Amino acid sequence: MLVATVFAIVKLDHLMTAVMLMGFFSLLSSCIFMILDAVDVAFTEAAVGAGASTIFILAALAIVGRKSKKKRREKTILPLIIVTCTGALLLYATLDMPYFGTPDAPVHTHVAPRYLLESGEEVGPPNIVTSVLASYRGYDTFGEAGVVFTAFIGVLLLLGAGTRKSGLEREAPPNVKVESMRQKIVLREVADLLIAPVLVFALYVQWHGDFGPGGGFQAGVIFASAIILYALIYGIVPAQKILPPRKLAYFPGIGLLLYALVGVIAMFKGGNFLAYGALMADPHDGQHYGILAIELGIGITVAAVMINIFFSLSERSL
Amino acid sequence: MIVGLFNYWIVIVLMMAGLYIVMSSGHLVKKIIGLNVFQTSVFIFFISMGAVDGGTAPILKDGFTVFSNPLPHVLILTAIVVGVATTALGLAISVRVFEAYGTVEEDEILAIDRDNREREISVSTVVTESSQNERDQ
Amino acid sequence: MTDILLYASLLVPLAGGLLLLTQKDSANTRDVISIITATILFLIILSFYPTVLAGNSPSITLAEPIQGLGIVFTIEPLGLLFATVASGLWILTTIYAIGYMRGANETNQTRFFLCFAISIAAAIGIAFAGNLLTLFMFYEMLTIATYPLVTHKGNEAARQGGRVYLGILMFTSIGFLLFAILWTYSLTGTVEFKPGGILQGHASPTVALILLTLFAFGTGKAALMPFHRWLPSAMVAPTPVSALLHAVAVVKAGVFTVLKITVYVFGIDFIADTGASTIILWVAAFTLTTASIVALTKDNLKARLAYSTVGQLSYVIVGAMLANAAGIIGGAMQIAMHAMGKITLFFCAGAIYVATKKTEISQLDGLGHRMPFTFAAFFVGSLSIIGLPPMGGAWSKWFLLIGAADAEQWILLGLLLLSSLLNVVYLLSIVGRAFFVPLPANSATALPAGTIQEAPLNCVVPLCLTATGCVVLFLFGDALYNFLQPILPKTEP
Amino acid sequence: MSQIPSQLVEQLPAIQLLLTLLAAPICSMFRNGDLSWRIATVASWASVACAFALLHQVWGGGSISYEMGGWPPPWGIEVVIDELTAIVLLLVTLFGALVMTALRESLSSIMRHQRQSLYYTTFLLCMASLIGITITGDAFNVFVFLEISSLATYTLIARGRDRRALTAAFRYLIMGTIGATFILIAIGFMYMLTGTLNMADLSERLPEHYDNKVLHASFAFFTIGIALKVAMFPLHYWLPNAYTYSPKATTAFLAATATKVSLYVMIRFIFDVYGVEFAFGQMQLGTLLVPLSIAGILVASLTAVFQDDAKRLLAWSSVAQLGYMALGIALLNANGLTSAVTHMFNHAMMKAGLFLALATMIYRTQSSSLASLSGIGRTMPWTTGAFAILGIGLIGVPFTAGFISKWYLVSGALDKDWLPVAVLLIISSLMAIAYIGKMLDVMYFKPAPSEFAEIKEGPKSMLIPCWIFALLTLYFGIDTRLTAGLAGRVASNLLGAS
Repeated sequence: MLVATVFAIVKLDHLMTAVMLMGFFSLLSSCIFMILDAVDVAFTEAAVGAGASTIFILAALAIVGRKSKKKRREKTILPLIIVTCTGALLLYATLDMPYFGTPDAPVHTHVAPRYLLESGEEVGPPNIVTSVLASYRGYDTFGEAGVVFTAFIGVLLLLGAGTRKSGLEREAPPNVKVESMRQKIVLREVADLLIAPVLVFALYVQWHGDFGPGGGFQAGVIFASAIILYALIYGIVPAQKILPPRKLAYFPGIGLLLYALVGVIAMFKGGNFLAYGALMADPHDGQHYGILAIELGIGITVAAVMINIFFSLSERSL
Repeated sequence: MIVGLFNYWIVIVLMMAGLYIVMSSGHLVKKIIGLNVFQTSVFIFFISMGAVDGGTAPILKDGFTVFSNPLPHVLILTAIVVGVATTALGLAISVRVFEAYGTVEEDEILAIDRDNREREISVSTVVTESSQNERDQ
Repeated sequence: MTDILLYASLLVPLAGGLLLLTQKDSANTRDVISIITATILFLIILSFYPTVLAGNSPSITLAEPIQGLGIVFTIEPLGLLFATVASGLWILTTIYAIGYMRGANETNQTRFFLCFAISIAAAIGIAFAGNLLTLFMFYEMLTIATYPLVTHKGNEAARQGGRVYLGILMFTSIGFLLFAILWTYSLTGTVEFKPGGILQGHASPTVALILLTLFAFGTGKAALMPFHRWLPSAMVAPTPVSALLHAVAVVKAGVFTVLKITVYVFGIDFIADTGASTIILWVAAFTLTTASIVALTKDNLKARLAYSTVGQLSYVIVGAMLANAAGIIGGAMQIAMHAMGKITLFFCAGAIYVATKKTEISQLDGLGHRMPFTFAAFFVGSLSIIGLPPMGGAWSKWFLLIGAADAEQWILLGLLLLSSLLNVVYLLSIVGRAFFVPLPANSATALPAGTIQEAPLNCVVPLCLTATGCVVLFLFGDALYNFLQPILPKTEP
Repeated sequence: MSQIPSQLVEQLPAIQLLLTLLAAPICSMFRNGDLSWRIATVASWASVACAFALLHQVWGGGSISYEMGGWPPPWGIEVVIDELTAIVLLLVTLFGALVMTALRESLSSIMRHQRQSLYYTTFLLCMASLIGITITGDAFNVFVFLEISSLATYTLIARGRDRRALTAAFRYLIMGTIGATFILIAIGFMYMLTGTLNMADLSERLPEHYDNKVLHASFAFFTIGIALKVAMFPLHYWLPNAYTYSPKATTAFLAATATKVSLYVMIRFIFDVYGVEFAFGQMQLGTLLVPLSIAGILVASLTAVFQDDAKRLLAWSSVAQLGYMALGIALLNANGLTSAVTHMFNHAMMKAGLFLALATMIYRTQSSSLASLSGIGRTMPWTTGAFAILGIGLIGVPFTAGFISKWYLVSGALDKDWLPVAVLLIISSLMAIAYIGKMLDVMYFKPAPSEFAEIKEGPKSMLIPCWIFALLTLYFGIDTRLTAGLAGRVASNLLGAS
């Protein structure tokens, strides 16, 4: 099914459908993640891949138009050769791979066992993914927050949400998508019903990351999607009235700083950077609160960034 | 062998399809879609690596002892976010490209640039501040 | 003490140059500084003589840019001779240049003297270089420092000349010289100058042949044909620069490099054994003959002198390539003798230009009576270049001929003699014109016969001094011979 | 050293990164560009000081390991600093800080204040991520920071004045992302075989898999991916446009650091993770790298000679110079590697200086075409003076840093008895004379176009960094303990590790 979807994308010239199919593809892969026991990843992929990415691309498409031109002939041959070579190389590699699902593959025997066996003791949260993400490899996650922040700054620098006066003050000119949706009462009702629970759900995901799947990233994206939904239905201008981009622009920085601050405090307390154990007298408590704090930092950053990017992209089409 | 590696093979097909879209498509946004597909397939590959037969999600609960490997999950969480960040930036750039050129087809852009260069050489004027600067003011 | 002086010898010209910059606005102070710097440098160089005569060769290491390879300075007779020539003539050139530049109203005089000072520093660096790396570094520094001098006038001709100048010198030095140095380094693991050479036992005759050829061609400053073009092109520069190029530093640095490489890298025994010098020997012989013939055809005075230089330089190369005692001594002496002679000639050419604005030989008719000192000096200089006693040039030519005879190169001997004959023709014909052909009657500047109209004193005095120098060198030929003896392997036990 | 609390010294690796990374969000919050600039400048110079302190600690050998989050490797992420790291750190911070100092003046004419502060933020992020890449000892962490730096770089480039900057940035984004994903695949394969991501741990565990096809594929993917990032010929396609259209002083920073850090990653992985024996013995990297890099050197140099835009010319020269470094690595002997590492530093310094000097000129002329730069030697003598020194350095004339690296490189080739390679290198140096000479010729001798006849010397805040670059070029041409001396030790370490 995945394969079919992808080939459809390859063939399709109508971008709108391609995007939809891409979203579908993401959704399918998140199901696969689910089957493969990667609940957190599935969650994120559904929210980010199927949700955020798709919406961004749609917003961009609203600006640049939806048709892709028929490809010329010479452009297909070289890519095909490269792709075939790369594919062959990959196939060659698979021949020596440990079979799928084998428990004694090196992946499962070297580093992972400590996470599985001792993270409950050392870090605390039952969700091992959270432990690894936030504590063992907290530095990676810090970098990841940095990536999001960088993308935000980049988009802001290039498109500049809220830096144009027009965003708030100008009357929204007739926009097909927004207009049509505003008139559809059913949609509106459903949306009204949805937005509040989604926001609440986002908060739940945020705090529940310790125990079940979820955490800052997912929560941030979900929170953002609620706002985006609102913006889609009521139009961007009212949404920006609630969350003025000028103010919103501070939040990614604040989130990142919050994350770093936790690490720095740990340093002042005599530990290494991001060594939450040093935060409090009891390393366990330290880990617990440290993880909570950084998850919050990530949540703030991600949510603010996603909303900002969406505003930036859709503002341009006004 | 076929069963053991089947999963990987599918992933490879997906990956290559994504890569093909990136390289063959002239439409900038479609390139980004391709990039997304390509990356997502790589994610599936990573996750496949971490799966264990009979395992369960790596959440500690009484009664479960076999978990899938959490490390790839963490890596892929990171990678997904990196992916969406790249997508966002790529879109921002293509929107700007559209505003500057009026098109997002690669060959049309190239043609416009070529025209410009020829004109530049013939008139040899100094490049004036671009439209972007005006926008900023 | 010697160490400090050695540092000083490099720093004095640089410091002097910087000092010049501060005195941009006051021409007099600036010129005085130039002269004082030059004199101090000369005295420092002279102070090395007792040490070297006593058989010592002090050495210092400045820095070590490449592991195991430092910037090393060593004083030995050959280098000291070159340094003496360069620094001594610098004083005279400075005095002359002040007169010339003011007389000709040149612009950017401060930059001119600054670059001049840097060039001298580079020349001293070359003279005292203790290994190939150091030598190469200062060699390039000299090229770059002289470039603004060559293009001093800043017009299209200067630019063209400068381009050829820089192009050829950089091309040969990086293309051949650097390559040869690196090759030597990888063959022997060292690039130090050692009496008796370092290549012995490391290179086969073929490799030695290629290497020596690379070295000789790589030293573009030695102006071996076909890489001599830069020298005539550089003639666009003001005359003091020509003097710098031809006598004081640049070409001398070139032949000095070849000589030094022959003696201290290859070792003359090694060259003699392997016959590595065959190609270059004949190229040099060809160059010296051809250049003399070309010189004959040139009407522009400076161009003729330039080709004369090309020819005379090849004498040095021939001396080096003969690879026997008399050849080396002759070559080394030729450096000093030619420097003294050629600088005289250039000073004269400049003086003529400043006084009468004439540049072509055919315009010189009868000027001998109007500028007696200048042309007398020109005559003396010519004799020295030709190699007639009682001028210094006689010694070097004499030793070179002996060297050729020793090596039993009879054809070469013939060529050397032929070339000397040509020298007679192309140099003395100028003097002859000036003294014996009457002034053209229609000359607009015609003045009553017997009126003396010399160039400014600043110009005339140095050229008289250098002319005298030519004679004095003849008297000291023996002393010079003894001084240079230590560089020969035969006296080494 | 003893006065400083030992705790601070221990935390230096983290501080190194945090200085710039934390300054970035702070900067983004100010709408006042000047204030942001001050913060950014202070942060970057503090970062330089930090880099020096780290260099001091590892000087003469030895390495520092810092456990992020307090978890021991391979479970946690380790930060490792040895001499090679320290020199690259110094390169990134020092040249970054210099460019940052000059950046304000350069930007003031083209951007509004608020935009400026965002721009500084991006710049800081780029610097921070490059530092992150350099110091990390974890393979996946490299990927994360590589992405930050890439995103920041795309943004920096896309802000160019010309609209072609946008297409250049987009092309770079596509190529860069493919490259990064390839690297990710390579890391995934390695992880699959060993179950670890820590570099030191990897290098211990990989040898037993040398015959494994997965490792072969991993190596191939890594090589292609990183070669894209390094812009190694023939994957250099994105570089000339990206450098040509990126705004003003930014090019100086990118040219100095981005590709160099990628090259550093390449050295790290090839020598320390995969191992020399595997990379060069089994995978025959040498047979691939040597002809490609030589072809790259020659083709790019030749292309540079025929450019009539100064920025584009220098960009092509960068491709050629990267070829020198790649060749140095491929020579696989002490001299070659020394040359690669030395040239990494030297070229970063010279190219950054050149681009900065060029930016100063463009500041006045608004164009980088050679025609509009003609005669600038007279109107802006100081800037052109610095440019000339740096250009001469790039050719590799003695008394400049360029000479040192070239000496080692040719020695390395001769050590292997590769006479033709040495000859080709010399030929490419001659091409360098041609293209640098061409620019200097125009700058000094062509008459200035009438509209630029009256332009003034560049602003001091740009001029001084230019001259610092120029003087450093001269300094490192004579005293090379910091560059070649250290690189020599690094080279023997890398080779010894095999």
